[in-house]
Amino acid sequence: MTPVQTLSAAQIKEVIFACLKQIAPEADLESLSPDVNVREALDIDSFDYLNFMIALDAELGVAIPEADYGQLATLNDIVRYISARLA
Amino acid sequence: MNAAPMNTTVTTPVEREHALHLLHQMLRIRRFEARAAELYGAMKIRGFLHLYDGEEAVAVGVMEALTPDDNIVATYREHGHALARGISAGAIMAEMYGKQEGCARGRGGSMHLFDAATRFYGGNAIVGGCLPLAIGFALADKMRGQERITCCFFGDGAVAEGEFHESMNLAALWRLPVLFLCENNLYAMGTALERHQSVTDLTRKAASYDVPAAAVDGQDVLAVEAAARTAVAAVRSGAGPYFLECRTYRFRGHSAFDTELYRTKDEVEQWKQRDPIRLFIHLLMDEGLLSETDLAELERKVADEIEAAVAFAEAGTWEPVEDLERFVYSERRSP
Amino acid sequence: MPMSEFRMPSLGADMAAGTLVAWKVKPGDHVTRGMVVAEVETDKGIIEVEIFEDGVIEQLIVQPSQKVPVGTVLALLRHNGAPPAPPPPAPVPVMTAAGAPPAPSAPPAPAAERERVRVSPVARRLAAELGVDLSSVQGSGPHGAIERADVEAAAARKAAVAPPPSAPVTPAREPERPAGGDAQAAMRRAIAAAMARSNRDIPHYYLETRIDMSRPLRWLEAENQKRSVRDRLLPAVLLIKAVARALGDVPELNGYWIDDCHQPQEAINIGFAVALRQGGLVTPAIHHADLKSLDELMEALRDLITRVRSGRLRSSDLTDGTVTVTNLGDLGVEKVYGVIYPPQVALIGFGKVTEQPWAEGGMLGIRPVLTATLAADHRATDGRRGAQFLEALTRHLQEADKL
Amino acid sequence: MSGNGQMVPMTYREAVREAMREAMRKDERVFLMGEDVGRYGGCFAVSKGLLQEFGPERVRDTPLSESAFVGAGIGAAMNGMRPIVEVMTVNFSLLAGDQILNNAATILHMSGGLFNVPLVIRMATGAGRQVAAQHSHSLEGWFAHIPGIKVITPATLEDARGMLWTALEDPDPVLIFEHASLYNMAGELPASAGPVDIDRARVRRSGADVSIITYGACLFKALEAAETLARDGIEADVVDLRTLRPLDDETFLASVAKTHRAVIVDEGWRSVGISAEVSARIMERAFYELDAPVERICSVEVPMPYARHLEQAALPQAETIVATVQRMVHAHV
Repeated sequence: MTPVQTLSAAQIKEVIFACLKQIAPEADLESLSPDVNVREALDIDSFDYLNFMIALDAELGVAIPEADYGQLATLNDIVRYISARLA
Repeated sequence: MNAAPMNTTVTTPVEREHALHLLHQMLRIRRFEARAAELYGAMKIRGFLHLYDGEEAVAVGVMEALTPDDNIVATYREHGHALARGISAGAIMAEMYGKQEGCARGRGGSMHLFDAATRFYGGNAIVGGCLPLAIGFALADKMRGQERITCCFFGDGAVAEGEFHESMNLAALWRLPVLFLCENNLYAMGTALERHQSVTDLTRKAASYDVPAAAVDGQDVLAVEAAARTAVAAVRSGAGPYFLECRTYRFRGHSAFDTELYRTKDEVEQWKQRDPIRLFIHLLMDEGLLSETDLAELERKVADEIEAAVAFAEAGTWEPVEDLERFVYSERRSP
Repeated sequence: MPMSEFRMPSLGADMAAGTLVAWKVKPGDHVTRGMVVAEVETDKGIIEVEIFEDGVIEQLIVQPSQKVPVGTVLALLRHNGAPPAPPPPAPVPVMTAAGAPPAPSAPPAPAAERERVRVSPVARRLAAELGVDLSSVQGSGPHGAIERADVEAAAARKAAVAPPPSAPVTPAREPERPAGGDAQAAMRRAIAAAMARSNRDIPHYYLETRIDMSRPLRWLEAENQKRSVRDRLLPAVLLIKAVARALGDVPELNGYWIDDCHQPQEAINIGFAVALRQGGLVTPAIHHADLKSLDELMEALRDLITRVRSGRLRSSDLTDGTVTVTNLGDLGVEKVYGVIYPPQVALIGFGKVTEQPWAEGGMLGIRPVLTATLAADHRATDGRRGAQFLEALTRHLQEADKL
Repeated sequence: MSGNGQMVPMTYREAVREAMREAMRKDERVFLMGEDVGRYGGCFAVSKGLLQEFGPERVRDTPLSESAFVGAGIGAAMNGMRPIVEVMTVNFSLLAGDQILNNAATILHMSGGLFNVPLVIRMATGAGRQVAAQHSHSLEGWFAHIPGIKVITPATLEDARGMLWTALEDPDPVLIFEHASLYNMAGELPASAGPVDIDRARVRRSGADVSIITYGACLFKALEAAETLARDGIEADVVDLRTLRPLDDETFLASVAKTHRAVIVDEGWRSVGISAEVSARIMERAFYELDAPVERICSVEVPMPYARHLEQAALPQAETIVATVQRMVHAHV
């Protein structure tokens, strides 16, 4: 869990996809629009979502507090949030 | 053949107010027990249920002679003692329902009523087992110079236990303030007195320990009260223990499940002629101390109280199972 | 003869037959009680099937892809110490998944009696931790038992010859099971059968109550702030524990109605409805939910959902539920009127927590509110008990810190 | 009490006596009651001299009525006193079994928490003095079966001196089992020795190869065995349970986690005894720590015989402990 210093948005997105793939292996992530609500689009329930958060923490060392869940609706939101946290 | 009922007649003069109080107390017990029997049949109450019908005059008469500061140690047939001592009918009924509003949180049931405010120390269901406890209560009081005495109820069956003899000896030896109150209802469960005692005059047991003793007609509440006052005064004077035998009879079986093969219906009927409540009502009416209206009023009051007790028990709650292991050991440190 | 038959188990009230997917053992293998020996496809998905005796597999009678009725002998088991038996008579006729003729069963391999390797408990644990293969270790204990020192010595030898370990790799995911259309259709049929039976036989009554969730959620939020992401608790865990507690208060709702008889159960095993991505749902049981802490419940939930998703449920997961909880709040519905899963006698449904006007003490405020519903079997209980249950549920939720 | 660390020579008997003397001086509610505790000075001379100091009210000779005076202790405790009841030996305590089990252990729970029983019962236990089958048994494991009472077994001078006061302060009934063979044991205690806890087991000797779990007089056999084993290079951890109910699992489980082998030494009979309980808890909570089966060394299951050679053969011995441990540890040390 080494904190990654410099990571491009594309790299972050790749990590997010890897994490999502663990949770929803059947999902077609490439066709996921960056501006739709990820939970709704992929049918992710609260348990999956927690697993997603755990995976992000494990991969990137970013522990997202529950209070910030609201800022993480779309793929773009998540990338933006993580970039800010890694910066 | 069982000892014939004693035929003493009541001669003690009695104040009307006090008489009505005694009657009220006996009626409360009778009504409570009738309701308990009914609720047992309806499976609201479970476990063992030992009813006190027929013996009411004993508990009521004896309690009159005691002060609120005295200690009571009773047996498993103790609803009457608890009621006469002042534990609320609701707390007793709730206990029998097993509800946490009961006087022992539903942990003890019918046989194990406890109450700190009235110094009521059970509800002890091992025959004879309560006698050593009473010795200890009296010993502590004596060592600390307390005025109070300890009244220990037990039945004729307990007289056969070693603990009775050990306790009589110890109390006499140490001159402890104990009133040994023997409720002789002629049966140890189903074994008649003459089948379990070589000497059936139980007051003679006391003689070998040099303990003063007396017997009284347990169906006559005034006689019981008078005898108990004499006994209590003797104990309180510091002379040591006293043995009082109240000769009585239980109208119902030993417990709820009793086919009563050991006694005849005739015998029960014969004793019912000496129902302590009926005898007392007749006496009071003859003396002009009680009218039909008074009686109806008392009975209404009692009925209301017992129904309220049942309602209280019904509305009670179950102690959470998470509390099961509470009070195996104390939760507080003693000072 | 100390030989016993291992049969197709009944894994639910609605299971009539199962398809053997794979054997986890082969003839000659030693098995012990509780070991998973086969995978069976049922209408509800693939289930790992345990064996309930110790012994040696004598013969595998049913082959993979065969569908057989419940009760069919799948394998023969020889008890430890018994001599190998002569081959049994021809196996029972079986159905096949696709109506094809039964695959010829392979002749049973001669079961070689293998000496059981004795390994002390700590040695076994250590071997797993240090990655030591026990079959390569020579035991020095009584009867050749492998002890801790033997494992440590083997690990030291291994370290001396092996290159430095590379970074730990995440274990590969279980290969995906094809969720074929057949399986889905079968599950649908199974659900259809159970639910139709429920609606036909069970006189349901429904009660609902609104629960002010501000206290429990506040508590949970504060609790989660203290925790790492990995240890966070989900609100579902509070709901499950509160249900378990309330069932403790009203035990009549926890149990079965079987043969015209109400059979309350002592163990509180909460069947938790888990939807499958490919459609359908299963309700694996969280055993003894009342006795588990919130952390243990979270762990149990994690384990169950993971195994549901990877198709690795055990038979006891599906058959032991004494009541069902369904939580559809994630999907935005406000109230759930459930259909009881027979022979259970109650189902508790939770909707979404929504902000709602809430009047209390003459004041109107906005509170997060959850609607809990109870569907209960009127043969087993009456509305009064049901109401007491919902009341207890509300009370336990308000005391989330004590859950 | 002088606060310095000066050491005072003392026997176990004197340590118990000092503890009682101090308790009676400190708290007027404390009194001693039992058979021959006064004029005779105690069957084992433990209470010798206390009658002279405290008088017959507080050092009470009782008749041979175990049930009555144990029951009286319960009643007195419920009514504000802090009695110490001495039962001459554990075999005689059976005559008071009704009072201990049906009253002392039940009243708090049965009364829904209304009445507690702050009573201490002391009794001698154990064999080794050729007093045969009605005076020699170790029944503390029986009593440890009963919820509602506490069972403590002081083995050392420090515990003999210090456990009594803590037991008296406990709100619930505490049974103290003093092994009769320890009364003459001499040693030294700091002049300032005072109360000790009755909650925790204690590691009396530290070692990494095997846990010897024991209590009471067997502690010294275990320590002797440990010295012998050390000469072979086997280091034993010796755990003194001290309290048999409630058992302090953590201490012996931690020891087993360290050594991976456990032997339980218990003078009670083997079947259904305290050693079986300890073993079961190790199985339940430290199974994956074990490198060998748990072993028990207990008394042979016979009524204790009179003849010395038979009595000794019936009891756990240091040599048995040594041989058992050597077999368990064998090649790995």
